[in-house]
Amino acid sequence: MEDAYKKQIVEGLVFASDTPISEQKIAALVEEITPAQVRKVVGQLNEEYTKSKRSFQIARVASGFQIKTRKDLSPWVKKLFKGRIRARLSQAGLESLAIIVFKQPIGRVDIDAIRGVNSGGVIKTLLERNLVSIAGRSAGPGKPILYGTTKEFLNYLGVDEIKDLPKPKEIEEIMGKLDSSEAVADNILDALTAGDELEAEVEVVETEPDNSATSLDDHNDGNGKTE
Amino acid sequence: MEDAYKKQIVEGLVFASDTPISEQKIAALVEEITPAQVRKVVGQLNEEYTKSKRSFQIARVASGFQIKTRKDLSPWVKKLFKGRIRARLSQAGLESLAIIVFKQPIGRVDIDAIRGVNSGGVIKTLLERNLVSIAGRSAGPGKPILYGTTKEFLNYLGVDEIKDLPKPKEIEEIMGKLDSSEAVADNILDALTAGDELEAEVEVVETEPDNSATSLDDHNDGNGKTE
Amino acid sequence: MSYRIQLQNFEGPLDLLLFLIRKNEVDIYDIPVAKITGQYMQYLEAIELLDLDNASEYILMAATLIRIKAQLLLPKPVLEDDEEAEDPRQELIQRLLEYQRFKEVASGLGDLESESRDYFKLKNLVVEDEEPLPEDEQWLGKEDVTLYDLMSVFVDVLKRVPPVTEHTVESIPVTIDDQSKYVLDLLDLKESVLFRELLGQIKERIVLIVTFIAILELVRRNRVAVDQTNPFSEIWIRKS
Repeated sequence: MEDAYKKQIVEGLVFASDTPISEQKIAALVEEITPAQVRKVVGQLNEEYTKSKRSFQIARVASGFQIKTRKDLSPWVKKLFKGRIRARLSQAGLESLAIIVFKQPIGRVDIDAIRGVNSGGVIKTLLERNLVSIAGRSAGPGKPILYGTTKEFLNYLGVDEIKDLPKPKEIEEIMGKLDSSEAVADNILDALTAGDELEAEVEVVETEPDNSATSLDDHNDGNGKTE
Repeated sequence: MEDAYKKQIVEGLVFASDTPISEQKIAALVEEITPAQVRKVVGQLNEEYTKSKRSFQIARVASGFQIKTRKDLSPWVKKLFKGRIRARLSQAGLESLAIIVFKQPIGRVDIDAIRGVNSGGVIKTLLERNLVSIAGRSAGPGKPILYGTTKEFLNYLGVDEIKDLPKPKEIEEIMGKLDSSEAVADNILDALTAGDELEAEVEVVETEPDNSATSLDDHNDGNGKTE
Repeated sequence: MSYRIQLQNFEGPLDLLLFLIRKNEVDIYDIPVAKITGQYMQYLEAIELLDLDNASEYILMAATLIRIKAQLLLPKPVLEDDEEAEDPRQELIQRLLEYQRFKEVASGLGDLESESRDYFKLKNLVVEDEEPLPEDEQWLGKEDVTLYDLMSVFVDVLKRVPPVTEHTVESIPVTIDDQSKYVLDLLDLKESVLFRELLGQIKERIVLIVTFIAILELVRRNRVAVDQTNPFSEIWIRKS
């Protein structure tokens, strides 16, 4: 393998990796390259970037190499992200948010009841990050505050109006297995075989419960954390 | 602002953006740059990348620019993502996407009608992979949820706009094709004895239930978020 | 020679029909329904429908084919002048053509998918910043949380909700005989009782109902009589 090509592979791997990538990892992937060579090649690449005034460098962080945009460009990049919702949501945040999105308008007591834990702190964060807002007050005793999604967050989700959001029942329909019931198949079959003098003979043995019914559990595991 | 610096800003923004970024967006962020200049600069950058044998290019997808690694490096990157590369879409997934992209916004019932089968599970997979999304509600009875394709769909296929996709042919064109069709070479074909006789016998040996044949996609795994 | 037939190779009844039409090299606008139906049935018999997710759709199509076949066998209705009878196959043909159109698009999309799988996005990037954001305050990327993600979290949370609607149901042993005796015992003490007062003493709904039935039963057996002077006025119950 030519040195020039090695350099391209190293660069390509650093670019495409979804996490910082170490020289050991690269060497393990590409037999002809040693960790030392990786370090050397990265040095060469950075020199080339500087010379050709590229807007980035390969930086070394604890776990490996990573692409970093140049510091002097950060005002522009910041502008790019401006107006975006600032949030890396915790599992608790995500849960409360999901409840508010699909059950809005909803009060804190009901969110707590659904989650089984106090959600006060999480709701505060969601309010701060402009994901949810106060949507009114309940008519019930104490007139508790009700929460709903902000226009910005709906927009982020790609939904025009609250009424376009799927209702809990529709969510279950979408997320669940939507098999047309076996019973329907049987009925059609009965009607078919009974009324037919032509020649159709469709034989169907008793239908068994559908084994493919992937339960909702299969998706999205590893949640279950509460605050 | 110097042209050289403009180039660096454009490059930096294309690098930093996590989704394809359009020339309009860049022009909106950087006053001194026009959309036409962005396109010109991107062309220059790609030339420089080619000349200096960079491992990537700026590609135009989903109405914007995005960094992509060179095709010839894919064996190495695939090695990096081994076991984490998302499964390809199933035939059912592709069919449903074909219908949704050209009939959007469209409800599940209409997709089912065209395909002749229930598409609930497939739609769920497409939603999960963010290739389609909820695009509103029909005004019709029951106000069913309607689906449309996402930007990620264009991104996934590496296409700039919907008009760059293969279009549904006119009925006449399909007819021509069907008439001149060479019979599909399939061993299924051979299974029927010379198809002319009505009483053709089908010989079947060991039709064991083959659950594995249903594509992974439909009963989706919800794992590897990589591409 | 033996072959294995898998209907899993077909995406559904329309797909199977298109295959049969192509295989027989027949004109899609002039489908020989008897022949195609026969072959379609053979396929259905040959495979185990039970293994299929779409069994009902395959059967439904069989019914449709048989209906069309029957319609074709019936004498054509006599129509006015140049009015033409609609071909019973028409609707099916349109469906097949429509499906075929999208099947072709799907195959084109599949090609694009194959092609795009050799290109990788830049993912391993940090934006160097003078004052970096704290770890938990990064920008929410456009693909970080989708509506689908929220739906799936929502479903998960709902599944964890503890069942709050716990009712303890106690069976209340009460029979018509018991209540008949109760009414009669009361009437032994007093000559007549107000219907309102009689029922007013009873707390449980089921006992109320049973007592009412008991009174009706006693009236039927002529053991008690019911008096009411005016409509909506008090009802008295007495021994007859």
